[in-house]
Amino acid sequence: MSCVIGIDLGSTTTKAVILDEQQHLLGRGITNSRSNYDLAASVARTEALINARFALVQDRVASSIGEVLVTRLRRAFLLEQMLTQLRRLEQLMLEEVAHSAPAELKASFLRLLEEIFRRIAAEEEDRFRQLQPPARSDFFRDAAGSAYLRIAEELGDPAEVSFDRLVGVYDKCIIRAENEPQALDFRDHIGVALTRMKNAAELADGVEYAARADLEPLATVGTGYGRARLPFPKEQIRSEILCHGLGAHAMFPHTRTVLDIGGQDTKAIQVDAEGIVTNFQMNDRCAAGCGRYLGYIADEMNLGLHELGPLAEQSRHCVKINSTCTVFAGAELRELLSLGEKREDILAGLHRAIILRAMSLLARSGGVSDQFTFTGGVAKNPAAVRAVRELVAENYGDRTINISPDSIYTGALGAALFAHRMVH
Amino acid sequence: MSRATVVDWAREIYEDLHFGAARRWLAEGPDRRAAGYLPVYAPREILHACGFLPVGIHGGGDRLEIIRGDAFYQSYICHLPRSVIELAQSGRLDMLSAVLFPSTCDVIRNLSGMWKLLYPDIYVRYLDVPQGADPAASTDFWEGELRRVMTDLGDLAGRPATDQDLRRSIALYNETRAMIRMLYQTRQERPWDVPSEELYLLLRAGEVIPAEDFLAKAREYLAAIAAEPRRPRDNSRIVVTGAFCEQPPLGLIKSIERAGCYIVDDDFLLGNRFLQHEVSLEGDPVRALAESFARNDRRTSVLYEPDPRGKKRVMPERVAAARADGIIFAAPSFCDPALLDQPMLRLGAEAAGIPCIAFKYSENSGQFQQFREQAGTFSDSIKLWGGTS
Amino acid sequence: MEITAGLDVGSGAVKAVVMQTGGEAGDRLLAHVSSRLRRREVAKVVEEVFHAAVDQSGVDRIHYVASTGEGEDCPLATGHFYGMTTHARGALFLEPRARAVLDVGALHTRAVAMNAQGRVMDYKMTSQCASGSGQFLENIARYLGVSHSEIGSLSLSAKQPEKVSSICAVLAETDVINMVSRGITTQDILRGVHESMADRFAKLLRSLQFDGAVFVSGGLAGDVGLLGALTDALEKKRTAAAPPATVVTHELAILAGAIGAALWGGFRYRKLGREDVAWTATH
Amino acid sequence: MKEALKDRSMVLQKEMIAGHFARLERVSETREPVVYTFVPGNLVELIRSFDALPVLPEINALQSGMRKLSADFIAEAERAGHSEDVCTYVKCDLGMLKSGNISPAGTRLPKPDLLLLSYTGCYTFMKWFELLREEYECPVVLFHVPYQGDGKLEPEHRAYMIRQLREQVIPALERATGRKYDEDKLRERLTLAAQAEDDLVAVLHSAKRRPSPIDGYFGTVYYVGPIFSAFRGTPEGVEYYRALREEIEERAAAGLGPITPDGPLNEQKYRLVVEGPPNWTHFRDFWKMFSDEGAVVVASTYTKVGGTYDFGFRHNPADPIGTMADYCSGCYTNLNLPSRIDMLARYIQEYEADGFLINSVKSCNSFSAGQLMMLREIEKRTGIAGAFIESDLVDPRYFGAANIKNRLESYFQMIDARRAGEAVAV
Repeated sequence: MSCVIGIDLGSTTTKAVILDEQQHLLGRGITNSRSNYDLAASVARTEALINARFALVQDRVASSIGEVLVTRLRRAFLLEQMLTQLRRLEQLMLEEVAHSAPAELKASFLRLLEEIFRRIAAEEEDRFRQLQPPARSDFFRDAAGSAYLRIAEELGDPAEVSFDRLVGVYDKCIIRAENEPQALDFRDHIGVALTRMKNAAELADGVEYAARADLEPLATVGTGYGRARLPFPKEQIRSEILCHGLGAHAMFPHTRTVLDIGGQDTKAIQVDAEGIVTNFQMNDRCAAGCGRYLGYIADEMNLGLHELGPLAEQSRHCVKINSTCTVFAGAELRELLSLGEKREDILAGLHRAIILRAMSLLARSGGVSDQFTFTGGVAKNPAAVRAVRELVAENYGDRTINISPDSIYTGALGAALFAHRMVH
Repeated sequence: MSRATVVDWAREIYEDLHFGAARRWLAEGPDRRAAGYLPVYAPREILHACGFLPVGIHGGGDRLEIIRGDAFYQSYICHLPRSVIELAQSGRLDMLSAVLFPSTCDVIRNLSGMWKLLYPDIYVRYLDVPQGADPAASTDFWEGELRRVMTDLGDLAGRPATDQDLRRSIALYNETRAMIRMLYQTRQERPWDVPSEELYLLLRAGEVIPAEDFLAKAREYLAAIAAEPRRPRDNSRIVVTGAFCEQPPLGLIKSIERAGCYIVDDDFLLGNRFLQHEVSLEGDPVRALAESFARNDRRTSVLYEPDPRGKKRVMPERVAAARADGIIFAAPSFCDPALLDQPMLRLGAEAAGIPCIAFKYSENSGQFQQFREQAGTFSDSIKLWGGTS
Repeated sequence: MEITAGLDVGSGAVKAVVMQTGGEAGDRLLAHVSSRLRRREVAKVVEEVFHAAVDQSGVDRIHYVASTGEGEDCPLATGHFYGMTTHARGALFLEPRARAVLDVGALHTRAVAMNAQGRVMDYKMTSQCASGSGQFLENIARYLGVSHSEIGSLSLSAKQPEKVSSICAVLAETDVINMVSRGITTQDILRGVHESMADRFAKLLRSLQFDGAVFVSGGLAGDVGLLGALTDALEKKRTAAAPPATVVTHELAILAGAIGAALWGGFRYRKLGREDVAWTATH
Repeated sequence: MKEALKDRSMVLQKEMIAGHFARLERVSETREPVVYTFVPGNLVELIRSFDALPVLPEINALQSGMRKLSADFIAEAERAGHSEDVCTYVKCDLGMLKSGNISPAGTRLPKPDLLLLSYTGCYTFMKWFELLREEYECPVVLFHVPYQGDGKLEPEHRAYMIRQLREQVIPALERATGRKYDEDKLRERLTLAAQAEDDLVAVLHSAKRRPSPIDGYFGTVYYVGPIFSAFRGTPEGVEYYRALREEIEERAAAGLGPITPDGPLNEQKYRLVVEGPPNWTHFRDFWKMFSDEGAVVVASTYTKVGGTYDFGFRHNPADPIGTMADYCSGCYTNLNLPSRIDMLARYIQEYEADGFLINSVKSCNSFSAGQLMMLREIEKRTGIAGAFIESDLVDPRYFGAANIKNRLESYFQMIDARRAGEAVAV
């Protein structure tokens, strides 16, 4: 079947969305952005296609044998992908050590690396055996990295092959590994994945069907921060403003105002009934009030990013924060802590401060009309969402506020819709 | 009444971003009206004579949350107008039936146009104060402007102000100015008895309440400090200049004195002592008010300096008059009048061997560590060697 | 000859010194103790560090206890001097050739010019943005997974440094993230960060009039990479007339503030000519 | 630019400017008096009637910007204690002065015999000449032009200006030049001015055609050069504008667009109105961002800072002093916000623009304070969404090419998308 693809090349992640002729979602893929933008885009595309094919498997066999098995197959596939990448990374690191490590260390260094990778692979097999494995990042860089660092810390020996050496060689090689194309597609691993399944037979038909289905991209449109570096002709590039507008419109057809708070820029967009942008404002001169602001605060408080919102939620009275500069907010935070303010109250203030900046962008772009859609990484944060609700209510009265868990794909979705318009 | 009670009273008015005091005054009579004015100089006598309560609009300080204000201004424009817009857009200034915008700078000038668009039902007047070197021409021009405002407000009030009304108002504000001069004089002589934080709060309160009430409280304050003298500290004496429009956060004023610098002269709320001499009660009062402005010898960054030597002289003169050890140039970020003047003023001061430091603030500066540190280093150097230069 | 103490209360650590000053013997450092705050109550740490220093020095009477840094309200102190005043004097004690001090704090960086007596002649401070601050470098190092102590040596071994373009500390951090993903080595990135910091510092220093060495005090004094970058940057900014720049530091540079406070304490004590300000063990 | 720009008018302008700077360099021999003054509300006819030569500091500053000299000049001024927050024209000018006062043309600039401070619509002018006075220790005469706070020239204000001109400005010029005021000479100058003004207006109005034969912003800043600076009320000025008008009318007749950095722009996809001064340090790159996308500017407010002739004002020799007062009061920077909004809305309608852009410059509060509100008001009035970008006059540090390009691209794509949408709707 023919399809269209939208790719959103962001500063930290690259997203791809695939739609069919009826503009139905076929699949979505995401990966971390990297120096080789072309590759980042194609990895995201591959992921989206894999995702699409699993959807096909689902359609085909779920009714007969239930979703659980398909999900399991999916995890088997992910395991195979993971192991392939681990093997490649290990190989690169062994080569690196063989030619750059000091002679006296080489032997033990190589032994150590093999041991570490043996353990990581074992952990992955365990993970597969568990029914509800703990959630973790979808990106190889993060998953492999955290395991490697953990084990390296345990096995590293300051007197001999130190932790720092182990980290050094990892840093070098993970980048190489990430920037070379690897065979990670559906067809490459589904076979082996299938052999890991007990009831392979029932699944085989669905897999067969999905693998045969040829998903022919008729058009691809790129957008996002890095769009200028995508290897696409000009007419296949759209501004992220337009794509966000259209994407939000597709998710929530009654959207008139969109707020997107990303890692380092904030966009306020007004769209008409067709999802066409009629006005927009963005702040991109400094990172004040963007997603990274929360990242800093989390570091400052030794908390995980995801812990901030819930903690702020417990606040009784919200402290007023003056600093708009992300880094100085950290200082103000310390000052306030030393003045005995409660962490949750300060956090509530910080969340409010971010949203306040967003509010003024919104006002510049023409206010908040009904319905209002809030997208971007920060939309995952409950305290930020609450602040948005409060401030919108205070300043614009009653508004329907849409927040989507998939909002990270908004730009890519918009791009896909533009691609669809090119062919239909 | 104790010093603390007066100061707390003033602080409450200062911190009340809804202008409760003015609202209460308005509530006392059906035909009462209030007129706002922005920094620096506005002829409060005219407003008062027309039956309006003059209300100084000096921004929202560091306590006002800016939501709408930032939507009106780019990052490189000073903070004052955004907090003023915030106050207005949040209904906090809805008790004003007129607002005057003196020609302090282009930002306040343009704000007058924004006001016309935002609040078509309110009387808005941009007051282009005379800048010419010729007092005769300036007086005539300013007299015309004042008459215009007086007529317009008279119409608004449905009762034109008479010369007698205006003379009464002039007398009242002569008294107010005398009182403020007295307070400044006292602080200059005994800065430990008149902390600048307290003086500032008192004057800020005076900007939004009837002059009569201010005079009463000021007298109480003077009595109180005489009754509760304080111990002098080993501090240096400083002139703070550049803060005539966007007001420094109270924390900044405190930080400077806490860091060992007694402020013995400043240009906070400069408008309330812009006219340095009594306005004559003889002859045509409008003419008299215009005269006193045109022939006034106050040197400030918001007026053209006709004397070629003037910019170099003004700081040494102020330092000498206040028997100060040094100067802190404290200007609001992006304040054209203050920042463009500073190099000329500083040159004059340093040529006269006066130690100087300079920093920028904004009305909502949240952290004072670096101000304290700079002011502290300054007073250290004055204490240890009587000045950095 | 007086015995004085200096207490430097910083945002990260407290340092105390006991000194002998004003005698024929010249100024001597008798004892020094410092301790990181690590989220402990500041007042307690100050007490503890001060008494440790006094015990170490073995004196029982101190003519003048001078606080500096955040110690304005320290009850132990006879008087307080501010950071730039004390760093200038302390630097001079540790390095007589010094005529300027660069104190890189967590958020603000101070450049101070002084004369041969340690008197502050002029200074400049960063304030607008945190990109010139220690905090910035710390964040980058944390992201690169490099420990504080290795930053310097790594930076020195850089081959093609990559300058950080952004003015904003956060966007600069993004630059760095992009560099990592572009495969730039940790060494080259660190050197790049050092260079862009050094450029800012050089700008500060060059805006001051001074004739002599630049003494780097405070937490980053130990960072040889930064010192190297700073020397180069000063050379670049140097006008033909100006003498070549020398950047120096000292293993006790971290104590510069406390030492300066102690020395000014003695100076002030003599100026005051009063005994009743002294601290005695019986207190 | 391409050969087409070897137009006669171009050649003339180059000669005029070169000639003027050369003449300024020789004043030590020729003893010609020199008067510095500013573009808005410049009284160049009056100055010329005293046979004095005008120098316009903003023009020097903007040309320093175009010639990439401004960064060093600004740094020089900031080293001398000037804040990074203030107008970069001022800092560029002071920096140039401190670096030997060599004009952008490479010639040495003479000291002024008089600073004629006609402070029209810009507070900073007052400080600027206070600062220059410190450097030159020469006389200053202040001419206070009251701002049109209520959107019109009030009779008392006109009288006040006339009085200042008679009692202050003219005597000051007499003292500085040692020559008597000659009203007939002034009349002649004003007559010449009015002729040039007619031709300029014809050129400006030509942008109402499709395709527009001129760019009403990037191209027109060149066209207004002579009339905003030294050449209003001079025979050279008259000749230049006659030549320019002929060229533009030829181009219009031939259905040609303006010459841009990428050659002729005959295919015009977007017609824009622009508010605010351009950025001078990246003038070409900035222009290219428009011409690349096929965007032509049909009208702009910046090209009216030296006079709003297209709304009918002409210098009137019959009332020499009064007409100068009228001229000053009507300069764009002296108009209040509502009037500026009216003017832009009117341009958008009369020139049938597809969109409008505000280039908000950090330096200039007179322009910038309130532009965000202008943006929304104009959108309300015209139903057309505007674009808002930030840059600066002559400080290259404040021209973020990537951001500006991104915003412009998005803006043009937005216009496309809306057109497509409308097409569907129809």
